[in-house]
Amino acid sequence: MNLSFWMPVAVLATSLVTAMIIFLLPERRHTLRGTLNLIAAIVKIGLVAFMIFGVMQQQSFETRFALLPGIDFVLRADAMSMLFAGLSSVLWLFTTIYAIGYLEHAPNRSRFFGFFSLCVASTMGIALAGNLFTFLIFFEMLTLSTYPLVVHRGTKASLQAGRTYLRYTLVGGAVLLVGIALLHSMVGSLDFAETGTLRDVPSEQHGLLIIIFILLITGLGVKAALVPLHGWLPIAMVAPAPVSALLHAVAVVKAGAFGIVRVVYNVYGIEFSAQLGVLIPLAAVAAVTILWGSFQALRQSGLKRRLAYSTVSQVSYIVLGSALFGPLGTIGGLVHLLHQGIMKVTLFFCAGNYAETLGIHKIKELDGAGQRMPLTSIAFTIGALGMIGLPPTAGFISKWYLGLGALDSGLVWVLGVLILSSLLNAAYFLPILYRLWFKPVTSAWPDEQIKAARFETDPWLLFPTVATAVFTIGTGILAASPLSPLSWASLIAIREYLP
Amino acid sequence: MTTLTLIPALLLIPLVFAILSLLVTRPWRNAFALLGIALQAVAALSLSWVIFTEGASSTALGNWAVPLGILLVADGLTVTLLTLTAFIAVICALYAFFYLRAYPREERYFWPLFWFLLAALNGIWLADDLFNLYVGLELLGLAAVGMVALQATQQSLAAALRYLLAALFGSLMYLLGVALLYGSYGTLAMGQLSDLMVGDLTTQIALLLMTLGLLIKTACFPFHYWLPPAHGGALAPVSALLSALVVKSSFYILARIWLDLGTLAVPIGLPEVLGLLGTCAILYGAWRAYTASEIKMLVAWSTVAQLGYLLLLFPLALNTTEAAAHLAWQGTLMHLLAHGFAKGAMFLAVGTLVLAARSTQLSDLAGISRKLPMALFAYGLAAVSLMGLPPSGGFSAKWLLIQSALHSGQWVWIIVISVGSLLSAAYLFRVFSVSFVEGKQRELQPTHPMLDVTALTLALIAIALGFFGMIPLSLMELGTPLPESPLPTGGQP
Amino acid sequence: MTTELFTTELFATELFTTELWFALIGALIIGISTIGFFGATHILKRIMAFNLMGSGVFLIMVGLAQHDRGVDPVPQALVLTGIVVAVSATALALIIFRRYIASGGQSKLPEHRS
Amino acid sequence: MILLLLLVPLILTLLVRQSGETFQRALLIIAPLPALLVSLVIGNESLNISWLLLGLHWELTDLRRTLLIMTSSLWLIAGISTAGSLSRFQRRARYLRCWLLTLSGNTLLLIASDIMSFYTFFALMTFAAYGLVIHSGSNSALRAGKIYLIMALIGEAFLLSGLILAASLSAGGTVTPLMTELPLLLAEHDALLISAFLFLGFGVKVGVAGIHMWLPLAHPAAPTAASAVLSGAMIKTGLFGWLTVLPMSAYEVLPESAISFSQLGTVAIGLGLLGAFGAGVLGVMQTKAKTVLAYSSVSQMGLMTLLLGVALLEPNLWPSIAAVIIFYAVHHGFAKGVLFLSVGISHELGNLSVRLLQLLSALPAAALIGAPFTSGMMAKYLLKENANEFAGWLYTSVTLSAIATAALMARYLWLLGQESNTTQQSATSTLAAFWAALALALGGWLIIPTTLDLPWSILWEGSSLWSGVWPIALVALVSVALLRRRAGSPAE
Repeated sequence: MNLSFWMPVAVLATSLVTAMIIFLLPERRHTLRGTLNLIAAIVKIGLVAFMIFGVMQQQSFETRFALLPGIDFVLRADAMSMLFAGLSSVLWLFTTIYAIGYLEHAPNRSRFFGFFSLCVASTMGIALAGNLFTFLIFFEMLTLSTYPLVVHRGTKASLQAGRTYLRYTLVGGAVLLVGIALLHSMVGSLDFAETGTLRDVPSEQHGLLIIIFILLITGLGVKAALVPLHGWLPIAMVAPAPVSALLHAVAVVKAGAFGIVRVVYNVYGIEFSAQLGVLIPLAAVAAVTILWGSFQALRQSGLKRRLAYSTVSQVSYIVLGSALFGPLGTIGGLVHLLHQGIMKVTLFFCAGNYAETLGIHKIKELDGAGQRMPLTSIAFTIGALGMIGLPPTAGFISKWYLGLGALDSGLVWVLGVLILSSLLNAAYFLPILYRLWFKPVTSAWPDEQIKAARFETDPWLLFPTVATAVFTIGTGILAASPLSPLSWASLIAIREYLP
Repeated sequence: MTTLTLIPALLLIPLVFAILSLLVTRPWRNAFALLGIALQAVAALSLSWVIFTEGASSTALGNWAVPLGILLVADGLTVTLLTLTAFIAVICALYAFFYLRAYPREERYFWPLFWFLLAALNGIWLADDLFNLYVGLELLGLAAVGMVALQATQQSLAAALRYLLAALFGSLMYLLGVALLYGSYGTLAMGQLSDLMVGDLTTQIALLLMTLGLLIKTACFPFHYWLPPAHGGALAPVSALLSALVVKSSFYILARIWLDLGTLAVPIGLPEVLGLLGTCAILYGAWRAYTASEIKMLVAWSTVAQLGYLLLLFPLALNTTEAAAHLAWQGTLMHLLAHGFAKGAMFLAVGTLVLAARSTQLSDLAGISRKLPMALFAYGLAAVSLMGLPPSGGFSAKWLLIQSALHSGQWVWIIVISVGSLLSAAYLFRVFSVSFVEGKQRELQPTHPMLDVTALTLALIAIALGFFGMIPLSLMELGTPLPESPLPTGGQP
Repeated sequence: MTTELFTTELFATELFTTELWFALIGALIIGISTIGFFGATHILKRIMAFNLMGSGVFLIMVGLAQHDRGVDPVPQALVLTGIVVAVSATALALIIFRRYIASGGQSKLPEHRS
Repeated sequence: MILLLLLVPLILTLLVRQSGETFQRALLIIAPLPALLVSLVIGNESLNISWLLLGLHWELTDLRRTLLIMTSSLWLIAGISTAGSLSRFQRRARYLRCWLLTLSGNTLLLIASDIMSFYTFFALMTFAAYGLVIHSGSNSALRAGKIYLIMALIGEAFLLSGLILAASLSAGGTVTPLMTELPLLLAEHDALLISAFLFLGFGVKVGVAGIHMWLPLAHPAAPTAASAVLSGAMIKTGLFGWLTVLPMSAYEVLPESAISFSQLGTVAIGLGLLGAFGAGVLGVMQTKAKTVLAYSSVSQMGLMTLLLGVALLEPNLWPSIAAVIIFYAVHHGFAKGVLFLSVGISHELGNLSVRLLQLLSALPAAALIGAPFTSGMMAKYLLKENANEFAGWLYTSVTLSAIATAALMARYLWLLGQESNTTQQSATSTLAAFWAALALALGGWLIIPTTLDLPWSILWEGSSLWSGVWPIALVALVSVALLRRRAGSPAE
């Protein structure tokens, strides 16, 4: 039981143990709960960093034990899992800090932070899962641990949102389970392999493989908010800001997209999926989602709902990237997995700041907010420019590689979709920036809770927002440096293709 | 302590304690019961350890020969079920210590009935001949009816009567089947019967009658009417024991009859009919649970629904390939275990909630997640296993059943299982959405923390089954009825 | 003399052996009592129907089991146990019924009440 | 590493504070200095940092230097003039931040030669300029800003798709090519569609006919100093984009590829002509001096598009045309800068008489038309020389365009008189900026280093003198006739 066995378990344990302890903590022990959360997050970043460093040195970390006859529970740290694990652990630290600040006087925080840590554990599990079965286990655990967060406020609307959320995700989970069961009965072991495992399936079973592919993608598509299955995402906006930041930027939506990436690359293998001809329809679905999401975002008047629909469209970039046959498309998809996370977290933090400090929920109430809350508005501007895909933010890098990948794989219309969606993003983000910076303050703030003392709002809320904004710019500017997510994604992409 | 002494000990301990606990006066009762539980647990675990190391063994009581004497067999399957019973009994007893403080009058008669129930269960698991099973069933039935009628309120007495009449009718049908079998084969020992059994008309009739009787006692779909009031109305530890163990024993006998003895005599269409009954149970139970307004009735109807899954064993295991049958058998056993632990945990957790809120109405439980987080967390974990969501034992069971359905190419059961788990999610999450409601608060009575701890331990075992499913499955392999029985290799590839 | 001749010959042909008669009569009793058990709504009637059905089953058990191997002790033992169980079950049913009436319930189960 | 100095204005934007007018004035003046110093002092320098953006590569070549000198000096002059009238601005901090961001975008753009940094600064300049356009906050300014932004976005979309398509042509696409390598790529793959995208992408910024609508709206809406820079310097970035990206520069290597770009060439010539003359006609009918100037910019840029078309069609003409375009751009920049500033001063005449202002601004106007002894004459001569080599009718059309410009200038001068009001006193620094701009416009072209060997002889050659004078004489006659008729009828 050397280090390589216990390291993945340790990463999971940091949040599982914290969750258990926090559940037991009485409500009034705020400081202890906060410090416990922060320590857990920092320890997790340390462990993940150590593993990333290890993976660079081709060291293998794997936990494997038999779960059922013929089924193993596998946690493995390969390059792809470290990409997602890295993103989650870093963004988690910021979301935790933000949540501590956000829920300053809110009731039942023990329950909130307990499920919050459970969510981390399941996201880490999804990242580290070594085969489809373990992935499914943590995928469903994620649903269960995010439901209480969605209904945390206990109002009628949040309960309705929770019910819709469950209806979508549980049905998705059932479809996924049937898909995986079919695949297991056909192929046996479901371990992820660098270039996919299904190449040597006899050709007469390819029809069934396509059906299984559709089942898997539908199951995962619910969480990845592909168009017909995204209904839960805008409704779940009723949850508190750290939860919507968590749901839409780091955990749930990313889990779905990451799952699709895993299925396409590590189960089917990109060459085999291209041979099966499933990539083009997948790209089509992703393209439809991108455009549809952007159109819907245009029509929203609520700030968070507009961000939600923007997430629906942005996540499909990742799916689009994985559907483009060629290393460039892969790099684009993978790197967007990170970039979208960072940018979307920034935007949601800003939305949360506006709501918490000035009580702004509607876009038209944002007039002149740039004056009153300059730092948050600058962060929002950086995030928005990132979403539009303007350099030097990280968004440009992923759009650049997705464009190149589209041309490399011969789907020129995909470039058209990318450009059109950038224009649409501009169409629904620039008016907000216009209101922030160029409009004078018309009426009093709807509900100004936090007065502008030394900082424009509570430092707990401000620091993560600014930090993630700096991250967005940083990953953009330092894109070509060896440590950047771009180089890590290219490292993965090269391995995904047959030599 | 060889198996020779251990196996009868498992029967003797509960019987002795049953009688003595009647005599013990009030202050000593808890200590005495604790001693009994400890002994019982030690005996069960040591037997399972012995079986695990040395393999299956059996002892003849008073070593009389089989046709007349009673043979007690302890193979892998029996030991797994014994350990299940021991675990649940120990935890329900611990729960009962603190729960019955609020019910002094019931406490006096709870313990003797508890021990009789335990004796009957151990008797059924260990028995290897049909008539001994009949005796076990009867003892179990009477003890269970006694427990249901403990509170002596009008509803509980009506429920007890209804349960008793149904149980008696069922056992008589079973006895009739036994009589016919004895008439045509001259022996009742399972081992000999399975070799002699031939598929003629009388055997089929006998087996059908026994199936009818056992279906009534397992409260399967058309005959489920007595279960919800009985399990819903009873005290929390009682309903936990009933739902987790009692209904399972008659199913266990049904499974052994068909898979062990009557594999040759399976009339065409029976497995499919049983499968259909199971599906109807899942759907009807889920619908009634979804519309139940009382939380205990919701959980009781959930038992009716979950029992439907057990019936899926027959279409998956009879006249299908070897691999499919084996997977189905493993799946069913895993479901038996997981449902036992999860339903036990859920009834205990719900019992705490009802005790604290002083009302069984679901709407009165608004916002309890703030006051009773641990009880709700236990309920949550149990719900996860019942819904068959990973990482729980329920999920492994669902996975095995789906695999077996895939191997035997019967698609319909996959759909049934998936839809069933979604429906169970629908009604189980009702409690959650109520518990998260902020706003009006009923003031809650303080409850003993041990109530939560026991419920949580059972729930955690149900979840742990998901991770350590291999242990019971490998334990079960030792001398299971299935592998060596000559399965017809007909049916789909 | 003629009567038992009459009875034995007529009924002693291969077709109607004594065991078959026991089985037939037993089956008849079970049939009647099942109808009674489910037809009746009064609980007392249902308990008595159960007793009748029990004796029918015991009749079959004794009748069928008289194998040509001569006297067979096993069915005797089974029937004895069966009778003991039936008696104790009826006792329990009656007590619960009495408590049920005492606690205000009518003589019918709630769902049978019109 | 010196080139990093150009990042100074970007850093200065962070220092802008709400209060401290003097500090803000200082910022306005200091900001363009580093760019000016670098362009004047530093030789051909290049800077590449592999780990920044997607491999940062900046370089300063002769072509870029001349444009950088013109741009930074124009920004300096505009900065001085804004500093003068700063006290009358509301929301000074926001205006100043937009000013500095546009300035840094404009200057850094000229030295950036890797795709990502070029696109970054191009986008930065475009979006920051929006702040300048809508600064006055009036409805017409907001409407102008909206149209400006929408057309800019469409331009950016074309540009981005063009760049991605071009970059994908390079081997395997894993290594992102430099801007300067694109022409070769385009030429090798005969990528007509991609060049068309790039042409349109930069065309929006240049104000090519058909996609110029934002220009006559945005320039007048902005404060005068800002519109001077908008018209003078920022339009030229479009030209610069064309010169670096379009495949003409690869013709020496692959002359035969010119055929595939001939359609684009003809379209460019057509648009150029349409722009030159159409803008002239529309410009004359305008009622505001700054709109007339905007239309004159559109018409001048029409000429540039014309020249570009010629370069696309004739491979061997390219080296001279490139230099001519740059020279013409510089000449137009300075002249247009002065004219805009004079409009600014006309609103705050104070003791300066209207007639004197009209006379003074007539000089750069004449330069624009191509009057003798001015940069205009030299620029026009070079332009006609190239046009003549291509086709006879082109030569005549270019000369005719001089009339259009002259008409516009006359209209402008007349409007200048109308709009002048003598109530306010313009600050000394705005006047100083005007004089400096005037000096630059008239003499600047002599000192600015260009790769061309200017044919000094034409200055006193009869035919070129006459070709410079007759358009002015003709328009002067027409406008005098018009004035007398207007003075005669009492409708005034």
